[in-house]
Amino acid sequence: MPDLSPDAWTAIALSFKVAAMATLWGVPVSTVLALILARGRFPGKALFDGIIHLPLVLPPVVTGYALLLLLGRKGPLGAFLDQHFGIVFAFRWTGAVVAAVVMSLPIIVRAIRLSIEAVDARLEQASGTLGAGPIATFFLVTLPLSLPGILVGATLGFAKALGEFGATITFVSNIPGETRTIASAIYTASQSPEGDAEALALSVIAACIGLAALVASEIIARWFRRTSS
Amino acid sequence: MPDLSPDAWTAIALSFKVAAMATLWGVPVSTVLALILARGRFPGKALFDGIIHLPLVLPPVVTGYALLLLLGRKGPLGAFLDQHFGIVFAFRWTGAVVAAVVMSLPIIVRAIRLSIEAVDARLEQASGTLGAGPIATFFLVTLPLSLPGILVGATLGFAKALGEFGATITFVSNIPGETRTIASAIYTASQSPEGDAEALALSVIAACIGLAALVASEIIARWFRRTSS
Amino acid sequence: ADQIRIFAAASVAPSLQKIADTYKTGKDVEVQITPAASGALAKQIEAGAPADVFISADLKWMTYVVDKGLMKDGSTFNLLGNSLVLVAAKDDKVAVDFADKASLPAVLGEERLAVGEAKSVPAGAYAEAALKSLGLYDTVSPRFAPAENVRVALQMVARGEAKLGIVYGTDAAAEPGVAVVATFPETSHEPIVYPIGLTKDAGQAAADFVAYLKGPEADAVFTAAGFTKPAE
Amino acid sequence: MIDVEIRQRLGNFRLDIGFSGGAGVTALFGPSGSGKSSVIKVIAGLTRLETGRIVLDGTVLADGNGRHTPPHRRRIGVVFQEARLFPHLSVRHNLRYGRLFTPGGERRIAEGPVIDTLGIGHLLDRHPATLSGGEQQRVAIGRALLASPRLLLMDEPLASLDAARRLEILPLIETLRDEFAIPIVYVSHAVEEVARLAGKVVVLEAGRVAREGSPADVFRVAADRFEVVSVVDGRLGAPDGAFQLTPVETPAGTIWLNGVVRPEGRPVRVLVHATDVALATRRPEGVTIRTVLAGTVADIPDGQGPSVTVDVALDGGGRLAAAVTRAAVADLGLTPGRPIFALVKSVALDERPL
Amino acid sequence: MIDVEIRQRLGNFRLDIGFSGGAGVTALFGPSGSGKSSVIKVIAGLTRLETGRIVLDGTVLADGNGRHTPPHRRRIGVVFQEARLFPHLSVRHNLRYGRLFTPGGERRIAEGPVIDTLGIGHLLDRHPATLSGGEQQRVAIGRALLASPRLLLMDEPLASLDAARRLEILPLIETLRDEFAIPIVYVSHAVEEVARLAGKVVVLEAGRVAREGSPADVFRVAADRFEVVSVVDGRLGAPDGAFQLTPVETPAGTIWLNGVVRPEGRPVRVLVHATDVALATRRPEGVTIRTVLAGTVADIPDGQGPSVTVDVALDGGGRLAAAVTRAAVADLGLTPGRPIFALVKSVALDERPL
Ligand SMILES: Nc1ncnc2c1ncn2[C@@H]1O[C@H](COP(=O)(O)OP(=O)(O)OP(=O)(O)O)[C@@H](O)[C@H]1O
Ligand SMILES: Nc1ncnc2c1ncn2[C@@H]1O[C@H](COP(=O)(O)OP(=O)(O)OP(=O)(O)O)[C@@H](O)[C@H]1O
Ligand code: MOO
Ligand SMILES: [Mg+2]
Ligand SMILES: [Mg+2]
Repeated sequence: MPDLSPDAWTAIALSFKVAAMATLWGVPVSTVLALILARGRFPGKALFDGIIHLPLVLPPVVTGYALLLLLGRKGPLGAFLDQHFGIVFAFRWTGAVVAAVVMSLPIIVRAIRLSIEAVDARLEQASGTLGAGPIATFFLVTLPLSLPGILVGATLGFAKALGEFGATITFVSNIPGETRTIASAIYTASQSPEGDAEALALSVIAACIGLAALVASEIIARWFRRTSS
Repeated sequence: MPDLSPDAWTAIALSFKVAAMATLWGVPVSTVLALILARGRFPGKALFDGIIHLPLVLPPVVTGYALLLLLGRKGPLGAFLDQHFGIVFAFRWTGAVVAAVVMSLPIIVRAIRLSIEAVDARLEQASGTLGAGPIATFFLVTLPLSLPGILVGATLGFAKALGEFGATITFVSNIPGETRTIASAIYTASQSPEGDAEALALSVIAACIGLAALVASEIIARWFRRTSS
Repeated sequence: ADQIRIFAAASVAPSLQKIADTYKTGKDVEVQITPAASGALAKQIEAGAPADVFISADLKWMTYVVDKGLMKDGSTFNLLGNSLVLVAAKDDKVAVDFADKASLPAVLGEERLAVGEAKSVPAGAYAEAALKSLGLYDTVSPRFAPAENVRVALQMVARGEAKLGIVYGTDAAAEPGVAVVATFPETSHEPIVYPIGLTKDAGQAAADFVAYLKGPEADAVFTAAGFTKPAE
Repeated sequence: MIDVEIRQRLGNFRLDIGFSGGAGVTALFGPSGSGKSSVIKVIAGLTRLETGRIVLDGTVLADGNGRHTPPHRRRIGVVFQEARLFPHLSVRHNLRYGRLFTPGGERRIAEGPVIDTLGIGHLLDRHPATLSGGEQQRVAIGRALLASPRLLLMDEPLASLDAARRLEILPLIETLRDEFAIPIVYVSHAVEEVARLAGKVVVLEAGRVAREGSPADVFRVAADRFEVVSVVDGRLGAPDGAFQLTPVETPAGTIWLNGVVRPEGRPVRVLVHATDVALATRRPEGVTIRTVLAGTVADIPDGQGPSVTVDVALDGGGRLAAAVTRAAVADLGLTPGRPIFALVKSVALDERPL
Repeated sequence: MIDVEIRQRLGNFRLDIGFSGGAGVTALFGPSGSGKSSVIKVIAGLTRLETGRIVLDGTVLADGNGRHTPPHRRRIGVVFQEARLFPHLSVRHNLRYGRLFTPGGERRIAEGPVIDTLGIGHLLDRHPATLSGGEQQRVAIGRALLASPRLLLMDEPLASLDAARRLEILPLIETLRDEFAIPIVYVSHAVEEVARLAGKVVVLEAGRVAREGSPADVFRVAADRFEVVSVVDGRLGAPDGAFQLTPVETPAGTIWLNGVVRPEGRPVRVLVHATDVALATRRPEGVTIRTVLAGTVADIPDGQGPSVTVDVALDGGGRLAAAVTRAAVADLGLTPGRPIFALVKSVALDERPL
């Protein structure tokens, strides 16, 4: 292990927490959105789909600004959440989670939607004839059979949350211990020539965490494939 | 249409070109990588998979910096390509394409891989018994049946190429007419107090292009689903 | 413990951190430095960010927050100055004379000139102004390679991707891979200043720290990093 | 009671069908592509009805005007032509799937006997992907049954099974029909199965009902002589324990069933393939054929082919079809009205009467 | 010539099988789950052989030691138990798929006749998803044939088809076997199909070869009396045009075939179900049964059940199995060595001889 500053370790721990939470929130939300997009038919669906994809199309900084304007303490939604639920995202690590979720949403939603659409509709029909309603069928048939996509979505979401920088630093800034993730720490370190080593070390650590997540997801996927064949 | 500077129009046109080329290159490359990852068994596969995912895990600037070190004119690969093939990426729009491809690779590869893994292996077996070798089977069975994933990959790749900023500006700079894409233009505009209007206008345009790409992909997907059922 | 929350332009942050580390010892205060682009910090302060002190890398973002009424009246002043220099890779023995209008284009040739992106990187804006006043802008701007931050511009030069670069004196001093080829005349651009100010949230601890930044201990650190005294 | 009336387009194919089925088994019979599976799908609610109506026990499940009870509210079990097992669930969980959604009081069918009869007890922990074709089909049958449906739709459920296995499963279907009183719509290409199980046969051709009626009526006029089957009513006599035969007494004579069937006195139906019947002008002797029924020739249809299906009116009522060559008709000088003996190879009869 | 030797584990199931098939059809017969499809997969190269060897026409395709010709180099056509059509291709392109990879000189089987016989001409522009079960199966048969394989593996190809359709397709398989000389390994549960097509039958039980031999030998001892079939050799006589019958002359007597079959003098095999044979102690008269063969009782196995399969040695050679009741055996006092007449309902014979 390279000799990292305590600050850097804090950033690693924070990144881990943010990425884990972003995955935990991002996956269920994305699953619901993917289901709506895969199966729903309603006016404005294309627009809805487009909005989900926006964070991919726009530079992250813009998404970060949009979040700051909307969810900042003075933003319309931010003020509402603060007053009625006491939820504050601005300049908190929870805001970094929100940024990561929003940024990874298009990727996760697409992966899960792809898997949902690949589920053989005839199995869902069979479920119906056995008395299962749409919701039961979703949880007992569609969802388990979409597991490959959900797993891919989770992996991509986790990885993206580790690497997300532009939207995060713009939305919740780069406050040590609160919102300075690995990505922001790399940026901070790279501001001075003496920081190059630390930036490299942090990059390597981020890569290792990402690789570990990837390997874990492959193991789960293999295990899943084995039990179902 | 908002009253945009000619520079902005140039950036839009360039972004379009870069995104189109990135999709055109990214999709086949990703398809090959996805196939290798889905079907191949070789030592170091996890590492290989991990490297493809790196651009997601690392902040974009780091990826851009790595590209600069590797593919810059003085970089080992960049120098080689320059000397033997006369291919130069540094400060060229082609470099922006490379940055976009590299950044979107993990997303596209995962989408396509998901679809390839969802192809019923029994159909590939049937193809074999009809005399088709692995390559013919891939092109005649696996690939067409993976079309949903390829389409999703192409859409995500195109969208990501529109929004990619950090790696691009770091690798190939932000030269008007050559490497200044919409994303760079939006970013730069947003960094000056007077630039908000232009940033917003450009964002809207980027969003519209993204939405159009999305709608186009949905139409293709629907058409494809119809012919195969 | 009192907490002093400083939103600082990224380029100032490393020196600031060193000063804060010294300042803290023996005192019951915490100094929290949040580095980012000046523009992002300004908008975050506007959005209610937890900041006591704002150090901007240029005047316009300080003006922005002052105009929005976010700063304590009369608390802002220019803390630091900087010089603008032309750099080349360390081993690249070149010489440029700004007095000779043909000199810079000749040295540059078909190569690239790394600069900060004028709109987003203050060093880029100064470079643009300086070249204009020297009458060189129209000839060399087509060869610009605008970078998103000065560190990247420096790397482009150090790695030989760009022949020359225009950066701050502080950056040139810190990067061993480059050497200063020429320094832009102070008259060729607006004075380079780093304004500092206290936000409306700031307490006495923050004010004390800002006062300390003007003192000799801080000055030693800033000078070592290559910062100059600000023009008034 | 199920009332079916379907007018529907599927691409170029038009379905225009109406029939009703009572308690017991209603068989859908017809060549490949005649629309049998399509009818099943409409009844189950998997295809939306365009025009017509589906009425089950007096409840309208679908009409052409927007009424459409979703499949999961119909409680209609389906055994699909392809097994359609859930690949992510073990055989056990596939079998128990329907139970989850069956109200407690309606769970009438017990797991043990069904699993035993289907011979799938050793497969419970396996996943569908590793099962053989016939094993999958058997699990699919079990899955549908264990949901205790109000109506059961079976689309060629026994097609991929061997004869022995089929003979084991048929009684299970009979049990559902008789003991549990579940009405069944049964698609099959096998005349024996249909004749044995069904109270009513609906023959489809190119999306329309070509013929409809009791198996006896429908199969007496089947185009293919192998499909002609007669049904003879009788009453069980006292079994002959030594030789393991059981007599069925009919006014026209005794039919001998293979095996011991009880109880004595029970009314039964006996299936006779026309191709298993020979005709004789006098009572034969010294022949292994034990079942001889007396009657008169009722009808000899004209025809061109080598064989002809002679319609015999049995003494005391009932009809029996006999497939014989036209050459033999000429040889024996058979004409309507002539008394005749029908020889039935008893060993070709089925052991389990309806 | 195909030589098969397979020792393989599939989960708990053990396959330990050896057989060889010559020209013509080799039938794999056996109950559900006995390993038929698994054997097909190993021969096709879709499952890697663990131990044993697969030799086709003298070429070793696989042995347990790493030799494994990949499926696409084997040129072995497969009709799978499930149709496995390519969902993204029209029926036409499914059918033509194999042609792409068949060397020009090897494209021996013409499209037109195959499409006509299978009755799929009207489906060519459709996609598989909209086809009925039987339609899919027919397209799958066509797809495999049109690749002009060196060996054809068929896994219950006719299971989901109606009797009429089946009778139309069987001659196509016979043509492949006879005119194109393609050896075929044929899995089926239908005794008639197997008996009619196969030169050799391999009966599998629980992963092992239980019996093996000609259909005549194998089915003479089948466990289920409905599966017992005898094969009698003879020579075609002059057809009786008026009654559309054709005599087959055998030393033991004349067998009458339904329909006109030519040319006169051709040697043929006739299939006789044991359940279609009755025995008489004297030549019967006044009966519609026209085929009477003379012989002696060769063997009467002991048994417990109601019926018994009596082995009759036909005069002039050949064997014939007759399923009769034990009661009738006692009544007529049948004992080995006793001369006997076998009555065969000619109408139950198949029109198309082997
Ligand atoms: N979407 C469709 N477009 C065109 N034709 C269709 C469509 N769906 C079904 N058909 C046709 O309708 C006919 C009836 O199909 P169905 O599956 O009901 O037949 P089936 O009687 O079950 O036949 P099988 O015994 O072969 O399973 C078939 O000829 C089929 O090709
Ligand atoms: N991977 C596996 N794990 C465990 N058992 C297996 C596996 N694959 C096959 N089997 C078992 O091997 C046996 C033979 O299967 P196979 O598909 O060859 O049967 P089959 O003779 O074709 O039967 P059917 O007539 O029902 O299609 C079955 O009992 C099946 O459950
Ligand atoms: O914008 Mo990304 O592809 O989620 O790094
Ligand atoms: Mg069907
Ligand atoms: Mg099988």
